[in-house]
Amino acid sequence: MKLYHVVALVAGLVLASLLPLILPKYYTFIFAVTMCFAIYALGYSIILGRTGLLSFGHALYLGVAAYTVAFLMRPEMGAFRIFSMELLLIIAIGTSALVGLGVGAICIRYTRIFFGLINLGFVMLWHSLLLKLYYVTGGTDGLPIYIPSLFGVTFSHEIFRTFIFYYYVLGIFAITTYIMWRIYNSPLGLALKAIRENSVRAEFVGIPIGRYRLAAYVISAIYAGIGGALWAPLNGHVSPDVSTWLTSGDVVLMNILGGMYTFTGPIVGAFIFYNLKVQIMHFTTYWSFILGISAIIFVLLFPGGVMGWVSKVMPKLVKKSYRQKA
Amino acid sequence: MSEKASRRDFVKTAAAGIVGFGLGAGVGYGASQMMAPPPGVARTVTVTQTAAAKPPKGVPKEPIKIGIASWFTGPSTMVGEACLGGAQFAADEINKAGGILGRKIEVLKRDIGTPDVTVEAVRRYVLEDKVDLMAGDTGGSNANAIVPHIEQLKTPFFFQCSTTVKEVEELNPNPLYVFRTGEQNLAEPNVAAQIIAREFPNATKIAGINPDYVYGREAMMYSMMALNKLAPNMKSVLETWPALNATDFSSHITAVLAAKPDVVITACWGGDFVTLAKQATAYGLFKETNVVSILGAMALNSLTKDIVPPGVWMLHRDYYFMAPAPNLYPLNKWFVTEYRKRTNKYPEFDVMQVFSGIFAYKQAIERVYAATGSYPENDEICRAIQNSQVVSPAGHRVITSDGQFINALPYGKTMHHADYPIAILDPKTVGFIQPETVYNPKSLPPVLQYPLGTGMKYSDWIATW
Amino acid sequence: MDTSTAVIIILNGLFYAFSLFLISIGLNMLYGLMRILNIAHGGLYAIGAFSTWALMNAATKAGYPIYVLWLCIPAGAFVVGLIGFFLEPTLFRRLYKLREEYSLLATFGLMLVFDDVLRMIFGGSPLSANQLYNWVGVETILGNAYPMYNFVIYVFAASVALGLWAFFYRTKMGRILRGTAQDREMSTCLGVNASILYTQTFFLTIFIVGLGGAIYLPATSAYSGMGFEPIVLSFAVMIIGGLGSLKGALVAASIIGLVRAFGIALIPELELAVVFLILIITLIFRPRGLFGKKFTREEK
Amino acid sequence: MGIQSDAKIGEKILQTEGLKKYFGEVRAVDHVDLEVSEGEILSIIGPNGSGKTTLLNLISNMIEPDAGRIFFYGRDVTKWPPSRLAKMGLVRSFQIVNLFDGLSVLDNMRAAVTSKLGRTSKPFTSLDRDKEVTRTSIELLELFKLSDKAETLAGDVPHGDRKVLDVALCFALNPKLILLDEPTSGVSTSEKRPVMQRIEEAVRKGGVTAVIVEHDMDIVFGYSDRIIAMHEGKILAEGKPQEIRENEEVRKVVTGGL
Repeated sequence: MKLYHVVALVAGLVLASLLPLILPKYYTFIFAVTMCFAIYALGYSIILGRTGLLSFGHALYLGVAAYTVAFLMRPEMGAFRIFSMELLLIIAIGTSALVGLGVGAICIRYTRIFFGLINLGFVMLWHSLLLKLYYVTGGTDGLPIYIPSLFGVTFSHEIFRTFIFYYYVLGIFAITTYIMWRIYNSPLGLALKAIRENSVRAEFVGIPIGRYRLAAYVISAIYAGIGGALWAPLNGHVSPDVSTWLTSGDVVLMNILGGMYTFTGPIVGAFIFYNLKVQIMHFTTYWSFILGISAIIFVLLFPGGVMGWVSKVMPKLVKKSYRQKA
Repeated sequence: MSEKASRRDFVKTAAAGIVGFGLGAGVGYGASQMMAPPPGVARTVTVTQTAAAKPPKGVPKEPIKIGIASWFTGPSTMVGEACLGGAQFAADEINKAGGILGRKIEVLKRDIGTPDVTVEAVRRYVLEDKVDLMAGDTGGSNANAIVPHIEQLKTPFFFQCSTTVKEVEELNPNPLYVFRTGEQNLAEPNVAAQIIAREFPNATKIAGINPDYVYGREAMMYSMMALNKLAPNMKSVLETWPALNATDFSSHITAVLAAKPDVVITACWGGDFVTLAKQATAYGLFKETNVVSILGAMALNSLTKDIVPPGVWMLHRDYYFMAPAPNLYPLNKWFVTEYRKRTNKYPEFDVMQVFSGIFAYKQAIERVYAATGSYPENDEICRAIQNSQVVSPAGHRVITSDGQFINALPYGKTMHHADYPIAILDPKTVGFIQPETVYNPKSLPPVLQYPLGTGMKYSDWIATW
Repeated sequence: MDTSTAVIIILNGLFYAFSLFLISIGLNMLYGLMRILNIAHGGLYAIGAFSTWALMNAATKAGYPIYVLWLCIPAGAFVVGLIGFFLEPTLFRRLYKLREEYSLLATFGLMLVFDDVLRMIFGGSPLSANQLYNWVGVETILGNAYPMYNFVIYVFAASVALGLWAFFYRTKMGRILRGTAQDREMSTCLGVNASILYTQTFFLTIFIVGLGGAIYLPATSAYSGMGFEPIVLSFAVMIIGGLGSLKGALVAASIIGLVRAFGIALIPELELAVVFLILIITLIFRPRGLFGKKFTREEK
Repeated sequence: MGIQSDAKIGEKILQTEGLKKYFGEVRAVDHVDLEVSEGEILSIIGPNGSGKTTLLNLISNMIEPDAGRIFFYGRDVTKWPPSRLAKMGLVRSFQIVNLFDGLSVLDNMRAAVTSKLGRTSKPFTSLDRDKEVTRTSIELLELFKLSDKAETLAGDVPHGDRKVLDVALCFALNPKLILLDEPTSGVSTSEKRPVMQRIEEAVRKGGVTAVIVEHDMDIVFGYSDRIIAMHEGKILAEGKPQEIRENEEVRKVVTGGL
């Protein structure tokens, strides 16, 4: 990590921790939610931006984690009800990792469109299960999510949503971001890039592409899980439509918008995407129109995404690697 | 029409309504309520006088914000538009009359979708837009999701017809901020059962085509539960569950036809009912058997003659634009005419419900202000709405202590009439199911409670029939 | 269940299947030729339905005779073609060069745009124009009433299938298309002008899907968001049937349609889930689909 | 096969048994029995479509054979995935340059080196801090005269250098046996010899065995210890450069009037 990275990081953290004091309550809440999606998007970028696999079903892991949390909080759990956020987080990570391992093991045998569509298949299967298993999942109702305790302390719903949980999420966001940074700059990170650039050659220089793709997949699943587990109590409710192929499209858009070949891209993308959504939905119901237009514009004009476009070195690299190899 | 005229009309028709509804709507409840003056109207008049003068003191200057949370995208958009239409209509009328204690009303709309999206929409209304009240038809799933949050956010929400048995009995048994201007979803299956029992005494085989989510499933479940009591000889032979917003019902229809039922119950609504009805006509469902539509009426303005044949039994929740009969109940006549002027549509029950909900809100504020002389907080307003009454185009409404607007439920058999582009209910068949046979007694004011036992689960209550 | 019902159920299954076939065959060709998974296909299907509704509505208001309404169907498809006429040079031609993720995303965006634009124009309420549906009328088949209009659709879909078969196996362009679907380099080997080929295929596919939307309108209804479910199921069809396989698309569509129809009749509980189960199982045991070709190392 | 034969194979670094690959009617490789002994430079020549490249593809398991087996140091590696072969020391270069175009030349090299050192699976250690990897990569780039382009993207460097890099990647894996598919094709005539010299140097120094498919006969006769001439998927002739040069058949079908 170079000096300006450190400076930027510290400055960012300080600014972020000041936000709740200056922002109106609602926006503290919004930013907390945004960070959850940022974690989700960052995790997704390792499978899309790094390994070059487009999954159209990662909302599956968001849903798995969110429902895990909801399920553990159900009154039906009786004595086993869990309200400790830390514990919930760990269990949610566990479940999403397990599901990721199982589903991933099947999915990584494919690339390109097939990879995207088999993921789509899984997320839709999960979705229709959520709808059908009414007594476990609450069907279309979904499940309510109660206020968890943070390090054993329970807060009122207002303090929780519009103040304290923001810092909790911020902390986890910082940690997960740092971990991902390490991964990106590790030999594994390079190997994954190599696989993205040329899987055949990667295999011929001795990189077992299958195992590494699976690794990347599971990592992304875990990040999605963390995002989902944090988002659930913020929103206070979870319903089957967290996990559809359409919601899976959102995270792809976040990555493209921000720039999927840059590290900060997905995070920036998540911030732009979600806040744009919140603002636009404020004055028009034609949100998906604007979303669609911007998707097209970005694909055609800024394939590098915001960050790819902003940074000086990247655009070349990005331009190189998004073109279809003849 | 000019401001003055409209105001006078509204007052006159409303006043006339009190006489009218007795004959026309015939909502059955105690004479005590009959005697009570129609507060809505009385207040309208007083405001009319004060409106011109300076606004009363202690009243905030800024307008009252009403947030409509319903579908403005997707196949159910018509529902959101109906709710918005009703709110806009009420707002315009009230603003013309000088607003609520001089506060003008401003209507916001926000799209909802799935439960979690809806929760967010509601929270945003309160936290960011600082709305004073919310209203909207959200569907059962969303209602179940947001009800706890509404109580947390301490802002009144007027549901139209979205409140499931689960919500009433488990999620929010003692609501303060939640109001149900329409009846609880549990009422309709019950009504359907009563209609079937009454109109098809000889039927034995019942089938269902219901949307595959909590509402559809509850609808079928409680219909059969009630039927088992009213007509034990009737059995459910086949229950099909098309997905919500399905486009192709042919397989479901065929399956049902194969079961040769005497009566088919369907709770499909909105666009679903339109598609279903069209395909049902083609597959001869309406010819082969009798259809009872629990919620098809929601798509009122889409039910053209080529889609809905004569002879389909339809429930209209708590309001049908021809019942209470406009000629007998001028308020309704005025309501329908005005609404058609505004939108060129016939008012669906959602329109009427939002409309009357807002008037109940207005009236509560004015009553508290008149009593205390200070502008009421949300909780005071809500308490004032509970156990009050309001005059609505559908007749006189009693509001229970748990925020339920008590209605008689109109139903009838469709017919085609030259004057109407849509299939209407045959006046000769229109009837009302009385509240005391519809609601969970717990939600009825004492005079209507039957049996007198309270705190009884709906299913238990049916079991007592 | 008795045979007569079974027959009706099979017919219904096909009714549903053909709509998927008409969409997925276009997806299949586009992907086979230019490696674009055109999600916006669902939107084009919707546009076909809506524009046909608008035309029929106008025609009925103007009191034109019934055969004019029949003309509305190809006219509706023509509108879709017109839209393609503007989109192909402005958007799709640029996508050919991009990687799949990007083209996929662009078409996804386009799908969202289509859906909202339709809502802006036609509003949210479902629109139905069933003059033709009623005109064709109802006959009894083995004692059950059945809408004859469905047979119009069967005939139409069958003729499309036949036409495409002739096109694929009897014309040069068709052979090239099949070839390229199997092996991208082939088109260049045969020294065909790719861009012209692309444009022609593009129009062919969107015209088919437009016709699909148009011809199904009288039997169903047009409403905002109608494009999403069929497009997802068409993905399933495309994968199950195998890329670049006409037969595959037809068979897979029929499987899904029939499984669904019988599922509803026999086990009403399961409906959508089964489709995706079939998709996943197919991909696990036969990645290339029923009639697709084997992957090369590059594709793995 | 019996024990003795196993032992016999041991002396050979690579051996194929009845290797066969048909593409429809085309007999690309038709029951080829090939033996490569340690430390030699073996060239495979033949007209286009004689199955040279297919043979390499089969040995490196780029494609699966219809029949036949491949032994590497006496072990049956017919079904081994390329990554495992690479770890074992059987590596190849590609006729059509095959690089990580989006990565810098250095990163191309580092990818190979980390893989060689078995460190690619390390998720948290910093690659830049790994001195060994960087040093080795730089050294290799210097050996192949690419160090000045280390920072540019592999996709942007001139074709000659790309070809060299392609070969260099193989040496980064310090292989036992290296299969070079037309290492000098597309390299400017002036560059050809330097490239081959680097390869020969590497082979002689590092005790590597090389199997080279090449069209340029000067190169072939200049650098090979042994030559195999292929025709229609079969081995036509085999021997020292001199013998091959004088072989009538070969002259007819392969080298032309040389």
